[in-house]
Amino acid sequence: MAITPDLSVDIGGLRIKNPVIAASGTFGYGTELSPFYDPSLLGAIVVKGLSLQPMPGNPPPRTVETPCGLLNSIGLANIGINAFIKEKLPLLADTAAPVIVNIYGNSVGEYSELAGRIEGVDGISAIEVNISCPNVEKGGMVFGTDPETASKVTDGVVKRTTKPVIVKLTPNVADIAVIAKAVESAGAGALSVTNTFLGMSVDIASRRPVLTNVVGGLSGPAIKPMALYLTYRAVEAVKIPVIGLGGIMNHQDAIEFLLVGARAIQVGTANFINPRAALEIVHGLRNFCERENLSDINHLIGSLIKE
Amino acid sequence: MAITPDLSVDIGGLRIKNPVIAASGTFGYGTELSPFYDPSLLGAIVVKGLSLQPMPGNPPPRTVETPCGLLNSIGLANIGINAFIKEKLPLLADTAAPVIVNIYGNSVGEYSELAGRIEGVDGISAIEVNISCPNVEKGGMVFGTDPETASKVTDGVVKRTTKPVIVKLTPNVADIAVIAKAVESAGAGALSVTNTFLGMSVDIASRRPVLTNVVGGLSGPAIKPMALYLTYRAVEAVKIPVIGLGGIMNHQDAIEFLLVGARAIQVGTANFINPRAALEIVHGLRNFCERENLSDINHLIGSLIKE
Amino acid sequence: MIEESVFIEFNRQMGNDIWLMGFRSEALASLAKPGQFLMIRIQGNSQDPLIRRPFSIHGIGEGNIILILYQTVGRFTSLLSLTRNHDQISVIGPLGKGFRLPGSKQGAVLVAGGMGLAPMYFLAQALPPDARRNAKLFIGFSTFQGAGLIDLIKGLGLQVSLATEDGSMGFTGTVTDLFEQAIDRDAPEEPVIYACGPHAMLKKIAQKAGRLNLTCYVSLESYMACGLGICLGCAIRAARNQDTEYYYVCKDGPVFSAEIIDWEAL
Amino acid sequence: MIEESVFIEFNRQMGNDIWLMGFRSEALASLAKPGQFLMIRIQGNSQDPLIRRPFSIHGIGEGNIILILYQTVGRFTSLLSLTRNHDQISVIGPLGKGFRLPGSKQGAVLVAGGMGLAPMYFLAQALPPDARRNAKLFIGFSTFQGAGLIDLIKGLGLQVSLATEDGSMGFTGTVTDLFEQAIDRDAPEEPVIYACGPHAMLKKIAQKAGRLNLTCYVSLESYMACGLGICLGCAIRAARNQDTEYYYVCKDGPVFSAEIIDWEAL
Ligand SMILES: Cc1cc2nc3c(=O)[nH]c(=O)nc-3n(C[C@H](O)[C@H](O)[C@H](O)COP(=O)(O)OP(=O)(O)OC[C@H]3O[C@@H](n4cnc5c(N)ncnc54)[C@H](O)[C@@H]3O)c2cc1C
Ligand SMILES: Cc1cc2nc3c(=O)[nH]c(=O)nc-3n(C[C@H](O)[C@H](O)[C@H](O)COP(=O)(O)OP(=O)(O)OC[C@H]3O[C@@H](n4cnc5c(N)ncnc54)[C@H](O)[C@@H]3O)c2cc1C
Ligand SMILES: Cc1cc2nc3c(=O)[nH]c(=O)nc-3n(C[C@H](O)[C@H](O)[C@H](O)COP(=O)(O)O)c2cc1C
Ligand SMILES: Cc1cc2nc3c(=O)[nH]c(=O)nc-3n(C[C@H](O)[C@H](O)[C@H](O)COP(=O)(O)O)c2cc1C
Ligand code: FES
Ligand code: FES
Repeated sequence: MAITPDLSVDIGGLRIKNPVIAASGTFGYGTELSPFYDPSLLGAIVVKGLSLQPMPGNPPPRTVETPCGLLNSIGLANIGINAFIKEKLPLLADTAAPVIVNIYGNSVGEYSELAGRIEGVDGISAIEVNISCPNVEKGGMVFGTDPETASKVTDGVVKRTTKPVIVKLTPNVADIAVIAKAVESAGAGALSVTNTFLGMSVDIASRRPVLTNVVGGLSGPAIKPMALYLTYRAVEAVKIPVIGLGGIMNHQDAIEFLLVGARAIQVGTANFINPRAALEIVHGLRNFCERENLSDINHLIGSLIKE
Repeated sequence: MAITPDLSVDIGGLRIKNPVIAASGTFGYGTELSPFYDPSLLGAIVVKGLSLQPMPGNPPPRTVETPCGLLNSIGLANIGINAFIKEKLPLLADTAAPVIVNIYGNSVGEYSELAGRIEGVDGISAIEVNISCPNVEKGGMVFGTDPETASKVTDGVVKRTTKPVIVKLTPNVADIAVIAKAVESAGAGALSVTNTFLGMSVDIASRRPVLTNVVGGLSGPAIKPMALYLTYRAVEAVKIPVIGLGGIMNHQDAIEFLLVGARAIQVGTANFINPRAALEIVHGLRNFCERENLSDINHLIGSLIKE
Repeated sequence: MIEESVFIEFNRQMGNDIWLMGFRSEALASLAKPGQFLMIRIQGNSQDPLIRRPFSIHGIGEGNIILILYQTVGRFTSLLSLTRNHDQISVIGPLGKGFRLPGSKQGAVLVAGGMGLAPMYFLAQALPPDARRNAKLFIGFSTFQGAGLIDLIKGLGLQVSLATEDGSMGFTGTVTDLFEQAIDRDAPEEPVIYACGPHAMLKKIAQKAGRLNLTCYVSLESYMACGLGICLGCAIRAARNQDTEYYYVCKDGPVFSAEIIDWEAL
Repeated sequence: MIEESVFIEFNRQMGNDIWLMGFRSEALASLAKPGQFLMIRIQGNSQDPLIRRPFSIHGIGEGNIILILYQTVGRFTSLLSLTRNHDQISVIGPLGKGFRLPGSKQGAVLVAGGMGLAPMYFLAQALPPDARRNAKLFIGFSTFQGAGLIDLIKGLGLQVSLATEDGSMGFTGTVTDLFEQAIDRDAPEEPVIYACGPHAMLKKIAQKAGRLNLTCYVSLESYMACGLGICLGCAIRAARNQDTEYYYVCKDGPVFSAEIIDWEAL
């Protein structure tokens, strides 16, 4: 008799029914992929990164393919936190998956202020703090590479909210364990590992950088081995849950992250390639647990065998 | 009338007839690919990383494919500097391409000692110092991520040799410019950017890391956008020549690196995929210069247009 | 908007580097409007190329055959040209906002630069019979690509004029020159201009239309990672007087009214 | 050792998941020895899969046809099974050290576990007619893969015995059991054992051969990134008494004398 595996996990105070989360910037404001499936079926949804003011983003071109990867310099284009709460959040009212709001600011104060704006708002289940975006000059990069600044941002957000706080780290550091620990001490409830890797592409015909912004963030299958290693490192370094992401395209990839100890995973670029990717990963994980006779997906998490 | 472009470049005191160099660890001891072409046709050859004592390397599996990439944990297996000089170097006597010896040690002293052993030896044109290998626990990683240690190693080598010294950097740092400058100040004649990125792969059937060493170094097309960015950063940071590498598979890729300012490029993993890759890149660069009416490849180098 | 895995029914070379592909899809045939596009991926065991590529819906043939007209310009399109009958591709669509058809009194002038021809066949198909007979199509190529391509759309009954830059067939010069001369000489009454092609060409057409105060729709291109409005990659700058800084080609377009675009920024 | 771009002449399914492919190469036909292998890449516009894959030379057919027998176990082999006549692959070879043929007085015993069959056909082809007639081949599969595969090698005239683990054909059990029973019952004079298959199987064969003091060659597998001796990836541990810690399967092997391998480490 087939068991019905329990897929639910806890990510720093937020219980989600399965460990598959749509990643920020790759799932719009949460409803765009509804023609393909009901987003309620996911563990959670992280919406596009939001700032205090609406942001137009970088001049195009903003994206370009690289081998097994995608380079982007969107420049954190977004409609701003207020418009999101007013116009987009109501559209998510019927969505049974928790909505996580991804925020970024240009100063520690802006992060706190964003947390403050969100605090009273129903329908937002957690905050993901982007301290890692490589695209905006005064943005994430500065915060995410220095343990002290990263703590300050975290602390500022934690103090202004009762919602679970997830801090999303940048991979562009010498040792992610250092930042992970700093952010944990500052009160983060969970970590997301990892944001995009800095990269560049040149058009040899025009002799120009392909992206107007010159530098972009690399995502997709190309980064999977590196993201998996960083997740593994972060899991070793901290006690709070780690959400793994980077190049996850299917349930097999997701299982690799769970095995090294990720409590949940996020699906980013895969949404572009296969709009049903995240849902298929939920199904794939369920089938895998059934086949392997796992009654609880938590038994899979961190069960990597090393000797 | 077609011009015959001058492809020669100077990399920190070593003049090479074209900017295409075979990368360490991917060209054996220099003669293994001779069945496919005469290695004399390359700008230079970097041999497998050598240590004072022969090293057996890591237990297998040591390699695994990832999306558009190759993960390796060879563990710097090598026959040792003495055996190389005695047994392998003579086989290279007829090779008209300069031989660059890649070295790594477990201490600053070992690096200097290696440089000392090489100093008197004819047929070795330059030293490439690997301060960046992520595979051996006490090896490169430690040296390459700390500017002070990196300088010490460089200084130790420079003091013991009259040959040009190239320092090969690790990408696994927050800002490669910092290390690049430190190593330049310590007397390096040129930089190689970059070595492999830390990565990991898990076999979900056995629930074990695929590599016995758990962690490996990622190379191949997957890393190209990141390696290109790091090369660009390093070129901006220092005055000494930068040799670019990471995922270069063909002459188009090579041109991207030259455009951002690499004085020469190295071909690594591509040698496995297409054993004639490095030679084809030489031809491709020559044809490109002819088509673009470039009499000197130095006119291409660093000619990226930004505004 | 659907995602479907379909089998290729045919994939035929139509010119030097231009191919016509067809696959059957009842759903797309019933949903699609001229000017809309699909995001296509070749099914298989490879993750390179990774990103889907956008292609206009060229038209709809008998038996719900969806037509794609494409040029081999790079890796993806080369791979696509190598696919054979019964190979599988995944398509997402119909995407974006299509062309607004001309009013009953308006005449249609279609201007296609190179692969800008792609959406024009479907637009022509959608015109009412009368409008179609009176519609003019100007096509330009750098060099003649063979008669097959032109005959296909001529078969719909519109008035087709061809320009080639090297003079290998038809008018010698760009399609812009051809269009400008023709519109000055003998413009239909209340013409609506539909243009698709390289941005430099569209800019000229838009400027001409502006000077003549004619309605002009352009179909634009932009690098698309998703085609679904979620990556925010496909930005193009809006004209200064618009209430946004950027439009997104995949959801606000690909067809835009020419006057809302910032042509200087393109 | 050469690198060649060749066209596939045929690619035929031989069993549930086993395929036989052939391509023409005069150079390889004249250079190759049984037990040697090729590094193969599918030509095209994709960098995924990236790394070449190693395949034994299965044999050489009329007209310099190089045969490859392969099982679809993953991405590369699945893609390979989808290639068709006139598709192009790039091959590097012949690589590695092959089998040492038996002396004129020695009898050959071939033991193949699953795809371990791959190099055995070529080995059988290379045996002198007499030795071939007296040679014994033991093949084991987990389940019967159809008669075609077996008939092919039977056609060379050796004595073939088949084992299937599920008993769907021939002896019920592993090829190791079959081999051990047979060699105890009626071993040829001075037999030389040639074995290829999963490492667990080879270990048992090697141990049995060791106990009986028989010469035994095994063809081993290891993950190969280059196949050319330059990456130093394909290490396997040497027996303690050897003067090296690791052998490299691509250049020291893939065929090894069983006693120089550290079977505990495999
Ligand atoms: C809305 C829209 C409709 C289109 N319709 C057609 C059509 O009907 N027929 C046709 O032949 N072409 C059409 N194109 C262009 C087509 O998408 C590109 O030719 C194709 O993506 C090239 O891919 P490649 O790998 O062969 O070339 P590459 O080598 O990748 O690039 C060649 C060129 O194609 C562009 N390109 C590559 N990838 C994308 C992408 N994901 N999005 C947009 N542009 C890209 C590049 O910027 C470059 O200029 C359309 C583009 C858009 C945006
Ligand atoms: C010397 C040698 C000769 C071989 N001869 C044959 C043969 O004649 N017929 C046959 O069917 N198979 C043969 N193999 C095995 C064959 O190489 C693998 O089945 C093939 O590489 C699988 O690739 P994949 O992408 O389909 O599978 P994957 O999904 O990549 O992996 C499936 C299995 O294949 C192994 N494998 C993958 N890549 C490699 C590689 N580069 N080198 C070694 N192993 C790899 C993996 O470790 C894994 O166990 C041989 C292997 C070696 C080392
Ligand atoms: C187009 C695009 C936009 C993104 N926008 C954001 C963002 O607004 N905030 C954020 O924290 N991460 C953003 N990311 C990063 C992703 O959430 C994710 O961390 C990264 O892409 C790696 O995962 P993947 O390989 O699965 O895509 C973006 C990624 C892409 C590709
Ligand atoms: C199998 C393998 C072995 C390597 N061994 C060495 C080494 O001994 N010393 C070193 O400095 N770099 C070594 N490298 C790193 C390469 O020289 C190169 O820096 C890296 O692979 C990136 O380039 P690529 O993407 O072109 O391969 C090795 C790389 C590979 C794949
Ligand atoms: S292509 Fe992603 S938003 Fe338009
Ligand atoms: S596979 Fe590279 S050395 Fe053997």
